[in-house]
Amino acid sequence: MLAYILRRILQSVIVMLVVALVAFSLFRFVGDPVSTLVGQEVTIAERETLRDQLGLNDPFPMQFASFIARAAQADFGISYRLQQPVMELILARLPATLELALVSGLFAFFFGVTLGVYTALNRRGWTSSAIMTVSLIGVSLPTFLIGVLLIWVFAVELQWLPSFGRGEVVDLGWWRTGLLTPSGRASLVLPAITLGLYQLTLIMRLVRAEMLEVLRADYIKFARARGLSNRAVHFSHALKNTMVPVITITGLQLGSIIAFSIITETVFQWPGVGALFINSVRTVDVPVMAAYLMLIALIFVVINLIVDLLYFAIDPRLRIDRSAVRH
Amino acid sequence: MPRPGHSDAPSDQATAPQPSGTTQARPQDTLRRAWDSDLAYSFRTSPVALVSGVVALLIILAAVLAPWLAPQNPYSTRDLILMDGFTAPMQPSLLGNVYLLGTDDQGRDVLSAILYGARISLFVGFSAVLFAMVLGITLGLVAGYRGGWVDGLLMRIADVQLTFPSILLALLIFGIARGMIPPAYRETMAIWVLIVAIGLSDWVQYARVVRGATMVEKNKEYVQAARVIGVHPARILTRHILPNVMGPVLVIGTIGLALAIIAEATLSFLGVGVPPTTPSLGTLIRNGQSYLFSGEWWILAFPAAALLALALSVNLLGDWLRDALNPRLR
Amino acid sequence: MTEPLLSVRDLVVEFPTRRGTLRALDRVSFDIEEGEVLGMVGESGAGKSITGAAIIGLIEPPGRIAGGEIWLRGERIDTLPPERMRRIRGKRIGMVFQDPLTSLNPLFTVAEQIIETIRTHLDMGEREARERAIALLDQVGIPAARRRIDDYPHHFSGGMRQRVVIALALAAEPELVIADEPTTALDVSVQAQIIDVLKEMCASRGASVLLITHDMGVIAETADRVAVLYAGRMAEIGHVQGVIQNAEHPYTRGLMGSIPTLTQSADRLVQIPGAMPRLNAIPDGCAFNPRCPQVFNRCRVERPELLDRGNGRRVACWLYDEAGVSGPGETAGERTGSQDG
Amino acid sequence: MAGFDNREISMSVASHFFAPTRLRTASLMAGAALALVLSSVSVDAETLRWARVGDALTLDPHAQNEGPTHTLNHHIYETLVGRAIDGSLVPRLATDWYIDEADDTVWVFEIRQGVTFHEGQQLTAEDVAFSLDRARTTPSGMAALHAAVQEVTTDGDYTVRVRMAGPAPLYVQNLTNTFIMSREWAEQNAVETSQNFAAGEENYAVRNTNGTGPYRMVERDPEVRTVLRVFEDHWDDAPEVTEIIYTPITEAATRVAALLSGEVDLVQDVPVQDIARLEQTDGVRVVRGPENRNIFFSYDMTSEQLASASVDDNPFAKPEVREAMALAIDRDAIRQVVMRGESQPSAAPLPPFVNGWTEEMHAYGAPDQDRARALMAEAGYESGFSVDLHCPNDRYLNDEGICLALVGMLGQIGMDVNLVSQSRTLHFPLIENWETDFYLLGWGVPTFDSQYVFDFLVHSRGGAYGAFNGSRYSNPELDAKIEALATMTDLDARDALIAEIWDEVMEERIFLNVHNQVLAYAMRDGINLAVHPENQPRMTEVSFD
Repeated sequence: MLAYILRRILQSVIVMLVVALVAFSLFRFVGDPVSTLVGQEVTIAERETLRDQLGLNDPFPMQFASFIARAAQADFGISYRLQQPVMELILARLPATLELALVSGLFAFFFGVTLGVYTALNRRGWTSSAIMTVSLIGVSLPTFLIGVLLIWVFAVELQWLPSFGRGEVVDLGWWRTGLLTPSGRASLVLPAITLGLYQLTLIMRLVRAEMLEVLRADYIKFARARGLSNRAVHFSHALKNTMVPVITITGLQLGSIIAFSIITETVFQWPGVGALFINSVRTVDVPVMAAYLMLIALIFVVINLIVDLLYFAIDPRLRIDRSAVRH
Repeated sequence: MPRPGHSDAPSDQATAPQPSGTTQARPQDTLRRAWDSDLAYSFRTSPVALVSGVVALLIILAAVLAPWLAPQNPYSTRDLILMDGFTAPMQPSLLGNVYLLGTDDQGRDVLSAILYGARISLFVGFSAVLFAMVLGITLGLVAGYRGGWVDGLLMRIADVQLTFPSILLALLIFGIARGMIPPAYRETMAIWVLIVAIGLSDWVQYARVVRGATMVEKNKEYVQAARVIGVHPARILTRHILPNVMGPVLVIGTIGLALAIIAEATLSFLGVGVPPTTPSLGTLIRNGQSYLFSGEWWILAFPAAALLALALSVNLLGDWLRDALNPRLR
Repeated sequence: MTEPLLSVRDLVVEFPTRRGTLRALDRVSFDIEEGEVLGMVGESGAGKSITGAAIIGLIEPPGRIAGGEIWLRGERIDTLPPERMRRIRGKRIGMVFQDPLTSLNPLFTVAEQIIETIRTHLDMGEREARERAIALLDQVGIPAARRRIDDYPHHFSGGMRQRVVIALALAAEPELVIADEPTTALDVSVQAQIIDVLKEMCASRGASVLLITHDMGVIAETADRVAVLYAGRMAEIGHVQGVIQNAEHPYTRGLMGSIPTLTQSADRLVQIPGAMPRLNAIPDGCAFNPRCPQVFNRCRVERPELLDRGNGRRVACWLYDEAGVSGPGETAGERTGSQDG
Repeated sequence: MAGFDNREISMSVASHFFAPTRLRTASLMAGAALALVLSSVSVDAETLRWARVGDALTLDPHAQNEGPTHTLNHHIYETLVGRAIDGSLVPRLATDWYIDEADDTVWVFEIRQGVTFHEGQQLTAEDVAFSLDRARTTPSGMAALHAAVQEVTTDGDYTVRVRMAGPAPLYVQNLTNTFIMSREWAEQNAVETSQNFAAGEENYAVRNTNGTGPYRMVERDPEVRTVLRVFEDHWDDAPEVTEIIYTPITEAATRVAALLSGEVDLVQDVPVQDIARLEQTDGVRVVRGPENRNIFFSYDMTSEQLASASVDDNPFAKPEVREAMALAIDRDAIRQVVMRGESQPSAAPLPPFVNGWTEEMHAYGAPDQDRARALMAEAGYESGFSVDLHCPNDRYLNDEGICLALVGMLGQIGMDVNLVSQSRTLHFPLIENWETDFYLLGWGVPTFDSQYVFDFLVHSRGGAYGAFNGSRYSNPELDAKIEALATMTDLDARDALIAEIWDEVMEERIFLNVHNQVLAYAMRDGINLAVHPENQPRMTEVSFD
């Protein structure tokens, strides 16, 4: 087990390095930072000195090495656009994104599992068919459209919920939370639903499929043959076995939820890293872009590890079925 | 989605007799056999599959035949009459022209725009899926068949791939492409960049499924035998193993198509989609949503409806297919 | 004669499929006496397992019991409401499945699974149930049961797992145990042991056994009587020795090819050409007629009913119809006659 | 965008001569008017929630020369002179300003007395001198505006003397966005210079402020939320708005939704298509006004060949083609459909309130496609030709829409235009580096004088001139006239020369002007705020019914 974890950690490091390379190559490909930094009247000579200062004239490997070195210390320099330390910007916005991702993740997980189990247990019922069909609408409309429509209905027409931002926030140390104030919680509803809908559908179908599979298994038949009550069979035996792959995949989803928050945050002006990223893309604020990529990769890698450990926890066979990571 | 009535026939239980494939149709009437086949049967008997099949087919046909069906060519800027902009459906415009679904801000006939837009969306969708499929299947086969370090490497790459959710990857590829492609070509390249971006972010699923199946198949006697008599691996893979994984691959592909179409829409919302002069469904929706509050509902409603109909029907088909083939995949 | 523990009468099980309804069991009748071991043999698809499933009331939909009756100690159980039937399962009828590797839930410890079963049926506290569980495991021959009870199934070998399964099946002292191919999935070396365990456990508790297998060897060593199924129909039933010594149904004779005993000479190892018909393509008359070496016209038109051949032997074959070539009327008579045999 | 505005203003320094007296009277009058407005305000606590598309890049008063940044800073910091709605200069921290009678290269500023900074320091000439020096030394984004400054000295506590390289009568016009900070505070917090990227660290002034302005910064979360509260000790009358909550909302739909749902009180960047709907919504009102900015197309009318054209000569070099394009464009259609009536179509590439603007140049004829096609034929393009059009999609109101519209109109006369629309960050370099044949540009005239346009857009590129002359137009005589403007003292003659130059420019059709951009602010009923010509509204001018 230890060996396994070590191997995974090693892999994670490799993954991070690859991502770092991609992130770093952004600096080379996406425009010339200097021209975005300084105005027209700055002379060629001045530009050159700036280049040197920014180390843009060093050979690629050297630059990459120093990039890694600084990245390791969470130092991504100063945002071209906002002129603040990138890491500070990201940390300031991370809580918003994490809260959004977490809430919508839980939303998706809770309803996903419930509906999934329901549709699996009475899969011939017309309600199940209805649920399955309706749920597809969630994945058949682009997220941003769903978001805009939700705003239109619930913020503009009904005026029940806020249309943008986080509402009142409370600072717990460096963590700025919106969960403690009513307006903060209200502001969370629409974005969370928008972001969670897709994952909900995904989880629900996954749970349903897994459950149907499990219900066909011998040990379920045997459990019935032992005269166990349906409750015991369904919710103790079947569900537990269902959850093994489900948790793996849901965990991995969390990573993509955070990435997909880019869209949701744009639509709802949610002050998170996603919005920060897309603004940076628009204004070619490379340091922020690079840092964001690294962050996403890190989060994903960490989640991946946790999920694997979780897998150890629930599955006594300690059989890590990588192919269970169908994504 | 409602499961075809028979889909839980004893075929699922080892103990029960096997009803499937019992028709001893003579070779000549393959058509009849196809009609009788379980797949066709479950399609015939599943209303959802039928409806969505028809809808999808109609949209695809309409898209393909757009040049002949559309009242106007929304790409030819010569045909655009700006003064007809924002004309409501079935209302005479300032110049007295009437448009079935109205016009958008450029005086573009919404119906035509949708037809041509669906064309682009489908083109992007299919190409992206095809790209992902070919890439995924090839790598999957190789990984599964060769095994060893090749497998290890490819699967690590797959892991890294998963680190980058499709949207992010696409944005990245765009960022890089924008840096490398000279401005003049950006617009023309955009669609291909889009295809590569979406395709790249999708190949892993295929690879995983195919790899798994390959690993199982390659140890089956017939493959071993083929090996022994020195049949070329490529031939073994394509002739013997590939057919066995086509089912799952098809399902992923169908659902992947829907995903690709949505992804295209999302990306154009983020401003990295196809150029505004050749709008896809996504571009139309992105454009339309800015008129949500200004009263020109049709500019958003109709393209959105079209996208929903297309994606939903394709999704439902995929679902049905998944159940009909009942493959072991999510 | 005393009332049998289990009595199956004209049991019909059907699976509706899109190409018409399949009869998996067609008017199968048999009894199991107190403490008796009834072997049930037949090729796969002959309907053995479905018989077991039908008795314990676990036929997978859309399959259903389309006719006949099942009586347990004078109580009709095939029509019981699901909840009542559930209480009979495990409590009065235990079941052992073919594959021990898949019969146990991998995510629960052996203790959890046994105790849960015990407490479902017997009014016992956790600790009491646990003690009982340990005792059971001990009896089925799990070494160091007290220590190993908290292990997960995957910690046990196949044979050991099957012992656990047996313990589970007997956890609530059922009167009848249905063992569906209990050894086929196991390594040959342990098969005998498992059968012995099963036999002892049941014998010591006076529980009857319906031993479903395609292995005549196992039947020969274990069963008191044997029933031969062919294409969902009863071909022959009788005391094991009798049937083995001189099988009367041509199909049974063929089956005998599968028991290696010294008493047999090579010529008795009959090979039956052809395969059992698909359930949707059962020929008219005797289901076996296409393969039967001694087939004659009547076999092709009229279905033979079980004919009572004395001392409990009954055979469904026209060869033994004294009436010889007879008209429909007589066969009808035969039918009625044969039933209350 | 920062670099851009830099360039807009940087040239006006070496400029022509206004009689100081005239300046003073103008300012005094405007000052009086302003005082009148302010005296009529009530003083009950009012919070104003103000949303616009983007946030200030920094709060450092000199780091960036960029509209939104200045707009916010104007509430926290103050400049020596301010610009009134009508474009005239008004006193702010300077009560008076004039060119020294003795030495016409020296500007004298009388500093307002009794002004305190938010942290309590008293404003003195020292602070002003320090601020001007800080603003004119790189890496300050404002440096270009003060390039001609040689030395800033103080004369007593309340007089500042600025020595220029030569006579610079327009210098004061460059001060409307140069903020005054406290020297003491700056030194305490080591921000004697403005933000320096290369240094790789943030400076204190980016997120911390200490100005003399009417509002104090109480909370700042960049791109999320900035809260300003009224500064009680401000020298001027207290504004009605006592608290400002400033929230950037990028998505147009969301921004409008926020106003409709009553979550914000004032939306500064209203999507034109929503103006009508907003006006009909009760509880919401929309105010409009012309912006000091014109939207026009221009093209490479000089090179032998075009990079993107399908023909191997340069069609834009042919007067017939330029005239044909002028006949093809339907400004009224663009106004009516693309701009929803929210624009002032014009043939002249400068706003009406800029000196040199005339009715004649403003006037434009009806489109005439037949004539246009005929001209194309005359020029030898019966079968038309294809060319790329570069367009920003995030800079001006409906910029992409305008380009699409033109593409359509030119399509009618056989020009097959391939539209390349992209972010401003990618668009403007194309013009600066002469990498585009055909482009859209918006131009503001912060000095309110035509010369500014000529310097940047007409004068052949070289030295300080023609930075945005993407047409490559080069006419030595015209260049000479333009340079002459700087030194002319006789205003009538100067205006005559301006008119002369304009005649030439219009004759040559260097620009294909579309319209003068109109700004619209949407706000809750009961709020009164006029549109600011430079789109820099002051919440101090907000009044409530």
